[in-house]
Amino acid sequence: MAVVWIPALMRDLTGGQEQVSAPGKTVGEVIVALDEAFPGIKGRLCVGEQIDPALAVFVDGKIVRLGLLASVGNDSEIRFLPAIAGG
Amino acid sequence: MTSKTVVSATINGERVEFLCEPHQSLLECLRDILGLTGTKEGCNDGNCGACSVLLDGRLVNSCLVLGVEVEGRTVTTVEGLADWRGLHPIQQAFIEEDALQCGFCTPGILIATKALLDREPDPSEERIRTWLAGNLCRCTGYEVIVRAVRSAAARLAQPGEEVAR
Amino acid sequence: MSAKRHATQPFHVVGTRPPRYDGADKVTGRALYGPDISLPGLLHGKVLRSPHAHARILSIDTSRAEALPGVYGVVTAQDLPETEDQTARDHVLASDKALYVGHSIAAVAASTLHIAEQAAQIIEVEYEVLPAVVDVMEAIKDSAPLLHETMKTRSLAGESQTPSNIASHLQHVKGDPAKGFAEAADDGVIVEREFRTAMAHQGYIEPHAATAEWSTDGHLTVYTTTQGTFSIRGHLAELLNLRLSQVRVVPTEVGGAFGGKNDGYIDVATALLARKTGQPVKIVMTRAEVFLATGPAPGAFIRVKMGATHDGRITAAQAELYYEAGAYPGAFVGAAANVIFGPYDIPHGQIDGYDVVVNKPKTATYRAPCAPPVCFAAEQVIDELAEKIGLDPLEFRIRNCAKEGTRQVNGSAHTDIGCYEVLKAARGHPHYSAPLEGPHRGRGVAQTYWGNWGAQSSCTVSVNADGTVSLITGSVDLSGTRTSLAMQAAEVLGLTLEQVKPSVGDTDSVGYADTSAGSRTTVATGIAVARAAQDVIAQMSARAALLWDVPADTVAFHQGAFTAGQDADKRFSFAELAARLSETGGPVTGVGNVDVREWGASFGTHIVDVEVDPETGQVTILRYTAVQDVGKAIHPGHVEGQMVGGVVQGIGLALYEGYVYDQEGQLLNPTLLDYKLPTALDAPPVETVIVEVPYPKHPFGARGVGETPIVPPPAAIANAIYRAVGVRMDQIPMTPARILKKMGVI
Amino acid sequence: MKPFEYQAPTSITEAIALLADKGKKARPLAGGTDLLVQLRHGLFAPDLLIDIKKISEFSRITFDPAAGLTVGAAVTCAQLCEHPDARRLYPGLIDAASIIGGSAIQGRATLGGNLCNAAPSADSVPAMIVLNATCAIAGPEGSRTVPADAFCTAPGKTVLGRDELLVSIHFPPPTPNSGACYRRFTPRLEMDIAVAGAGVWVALSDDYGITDARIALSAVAPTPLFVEPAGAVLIGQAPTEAAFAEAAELARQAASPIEDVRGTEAQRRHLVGVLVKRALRGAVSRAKGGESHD
Repeated sequence: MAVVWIPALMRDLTGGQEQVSAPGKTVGEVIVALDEAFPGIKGRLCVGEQIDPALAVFVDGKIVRLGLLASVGNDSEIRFLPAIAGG
Repeated sequence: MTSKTVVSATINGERVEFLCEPHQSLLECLRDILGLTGTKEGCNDGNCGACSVLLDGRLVNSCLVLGVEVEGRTVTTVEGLADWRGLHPIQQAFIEEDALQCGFCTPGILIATKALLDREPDPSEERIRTWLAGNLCRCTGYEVIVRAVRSAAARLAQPGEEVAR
Repeated sequence: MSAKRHATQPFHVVGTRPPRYDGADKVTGRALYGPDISLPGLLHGKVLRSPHAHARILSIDTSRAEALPGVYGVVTAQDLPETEDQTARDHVLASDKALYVGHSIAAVAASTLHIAEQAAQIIEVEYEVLPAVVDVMEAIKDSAPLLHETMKTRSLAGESQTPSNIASHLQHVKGDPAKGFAEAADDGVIVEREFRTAMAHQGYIEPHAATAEWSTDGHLTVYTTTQGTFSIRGHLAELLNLRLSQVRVVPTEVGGAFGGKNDGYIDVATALLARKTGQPVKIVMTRAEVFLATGPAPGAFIRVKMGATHDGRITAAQAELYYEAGAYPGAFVGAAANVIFGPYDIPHGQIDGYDVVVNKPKTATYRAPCAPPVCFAAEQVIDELAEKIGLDPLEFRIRNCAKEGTRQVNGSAHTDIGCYEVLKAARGHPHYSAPLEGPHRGRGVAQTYWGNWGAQSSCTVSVNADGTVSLITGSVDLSGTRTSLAMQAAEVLGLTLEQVKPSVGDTDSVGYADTSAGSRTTVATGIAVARAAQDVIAQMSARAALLWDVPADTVAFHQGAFTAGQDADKRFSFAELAARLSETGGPVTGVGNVDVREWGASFGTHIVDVEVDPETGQVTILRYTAVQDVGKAIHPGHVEGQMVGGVVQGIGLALYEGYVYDQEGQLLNPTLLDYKLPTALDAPPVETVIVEVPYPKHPFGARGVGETPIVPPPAAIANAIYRAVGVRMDQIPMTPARILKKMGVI
Repeated sequence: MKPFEYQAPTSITEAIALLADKGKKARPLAGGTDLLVQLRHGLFAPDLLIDIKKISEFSRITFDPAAGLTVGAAVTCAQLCEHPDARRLYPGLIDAASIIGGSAIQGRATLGGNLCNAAPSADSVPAMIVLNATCAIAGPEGSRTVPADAFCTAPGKTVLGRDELLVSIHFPPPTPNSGACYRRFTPRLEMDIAVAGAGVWVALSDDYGITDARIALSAVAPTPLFVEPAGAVLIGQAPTEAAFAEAAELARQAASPIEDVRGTEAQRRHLVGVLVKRALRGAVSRAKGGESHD
């Protein structure tokens, strides 16, 4: 199962847990699985059926562009960080 | 609108006549009327030096000179530095020392450097930095520019080079 | 290709210092910048800007301006189609409210600039002036006037109930900060301080300039000085409701950008005027407009609290970051949060960041966006911890520095970094051990890093019959990347640099490239260049195979020559094979398309000696040394140029530069006289030390270098001032008046 | 900027006639380094600019050991700073003239313009005041002279009538054992505008007692400020730090600085004390035959 780092402001939904595991072959499936375990998570991370454009999704340290469709490995690590470019 | 005036001057060695309105700066006349866009506008109030030109051999900000004021006078811009011998030693030095990045301040700095070296063939680093204080460069941090000015001074000291350069 | 292998093996072009391609045109005045563009029948545009920091626009009457002889057309927000992104639309031409002094209200095109200026002055705008808020800490109060009446605070905790000037709140928490501080409380020290930094401008000498022209069949061409032609194309297409293919953006030479030329400010108004008048139109900003109405770097209020044990271990770190986004949301608070404790191994940490709108221009990126303020804050607190614990400031940083796998407060892990290496190089540098005698003198250090942006680039390499190649990308060249990219192509192809001709294409002629920003071009576009060059080698190997009648996979390419096995007569130099292309299937064009999603990081350590005049508060920099991990320096001369240039900009932030607003939101220093860029006399010589810890994800191990060097100077100088005269500066710029005040002299 | 006409007369009478033409708002143009910027900002909207640089009286420097130094109102700072007699005998004036703008501004900016622009921060005016300079003015009713310390009346205002012109500035010959010095403070080392400035002139007896002294300030009052008592208190004293501090204190008290983007009130008042002392040290060392222009 993928390990998901829960952003600090969402840990109210995970009872303070910083990392949780969830099944899924894509970021979308993982989020749906999380949302079942911890209702409300999807609403915070997504705008409609898209990842919030203000967020960058990292799978194993790499930014994914496919958003919810991005594939996730068996023991992948998923993180959600503010999207940033550069000067 | 005021009537236009004919101004005749020597610009980069050529006698030219142009028509301008009294309120147009020399900078506007060079860029917009004569098409000499090598001279740049960075502030239009004398604080950046990008518009530096030589007026009768004297360094001035062309944004603070009226076009009509150059009647009968000689103006040198960056376009006038290179000649049939190729790049001016100051230009060569700036390329060799990589004394530029974006290059927007470069024409003004080359002209200011010529004005300095024409009067003082071997200026100290302090003198170079003081002289160039009116020419802002945002990219390089100036160090390579100072190096290039010193290298240009050395090139100009070579026999033959100082002639008409 | 493993960078480690490459970094040790000899390169024939990478690592050398050839002259820049753009040098000759730039020293002769031939290089064409934004304001130099001219077209037949060109009209000159002028923008009318709001004199108020916050006002409702009740009416705009353009009739008098339109009637002025020589005026060809006037546009306002009315001329813009409705778009999804109302913010972008209002930013280029205000519709209902002006949100800062300088906000675009209307634009005029006339036969001369002087007429356009007069016309703009007689456009009649009726305003209802509203109370303005210019200070970030005032703006977050419930009582503050709201810039956007319906805007609520967004965060991962959900949206706020009530409207606010706080556009968003981000939070990172690692471990248990309370526990970490408790540890420091019983066996160590805790330091908590507050800092303020001013809005600052990139200070490029070339003002923004755009020239627009429409074809009769509705295609738009815009010549503009920008870091990103494709982003400007998208901006124009969205706001003018055009297909991307209807817009062609042609990059000019760029006279300095530093993050300030990613966004479009006058491009849309220029295009509107050109469409309305049916003639090409050029708008060039004045210097005052550049200060008032482009995208400076945000100022900030920062609170930092850190704890460490007596044996010199940082146990906890906490920060609150309030950044002034300007009129619309979008300060890079996330970047500030990444950088503030990034160089350290922080067991327990919390960072809260707030993006706050105020009645000032919408801020934009400036070289390592939002990083100098947090470095100024955190590196002083770290310096104070080291002092209280009694440790050498570099030793303290080394003990706590981030290493391979160190997890940052934001949860991400550092990989392939040279943090320890630069600290070690700084500690071993003669400058750090050199005696510093004399009164009112002090030495300071600071550490930081910046993550390189990756993103999308493309490159095409075409082989010419004489064995030279043409390299074309859409990555705008800001400071020499044509040269550094050509060097990488020459390295892969075994050619001399003279055999590679690089150029930057317009949006119709090249593949997509993200904007030249975030220290990405030499690295990310460099990867695209290497791929395109490899593609050329693969295609040419096939041609060689054809000519030799051998299987393609038996053809090898080494040191500029194609060979097949040991057979001595099966050998083509690159040029020999290039001459045979027409008879073996025609042109060879190599393509490289990349989307780089892993970001390298470049760490830097700076050392500075200062002397403070105790009577005037003037700071003199006696010596400056910048150490940086650049991975592999493709062109060491250009790398040093980026380092020295960045340091001097950082010195500007530290000592001279900052927007000064009054309570009504009027900018008091919109000139290069009162907004003080360092001159040749103020800038010290800067010694650069290049450390090369190869970045494995780049073919030659390169890291982006442009941004890191601007970050440490304010912090390093503040730490040096403390050691010189015993006062801790909590504001930048650290002006003579502020220093005298801290010293109790005034 | 409102369009205007341009004339370049070659005689004073011609220039005065143009200036006196009631039909037109006219302004004289010397170096233009202040004027052209002010026109672009719309501070003035003249119908006519009168370029005075072609009039010989305005454009020459003359020195005579008996008569002193006369600097035409249109003489550029660069010309003045290159003048050997001026450099040798009036280093206090060169201190000021050499820091008005950078090298390109120096090539255009004039002493006369610095005076007529009447900015409180004008660097050269305190130097003129302490050197007892007099200003030669021409008008329709002939010419008159005004002492430099009486020339500026308010920010941007002078004693000149609308049809009068400043022709030249005259400096008496330097007396033995005397020296002058100007010091200012700016955040940047060059290309900057004085937060505060102090000009000082001292005369010493053979045994180095102060026999006469004049002190004037810039950027700390509505006009460049002559502080007569600050100089007077030094007379009869030895040039000691204690004496300098006394003068500096009187100068601080005389200052009435404003607070603006360039400096705070407290900073300016404090700097007056610092700069008067520094200028005194410089002037005394010159009076003792120390270096001419540094």
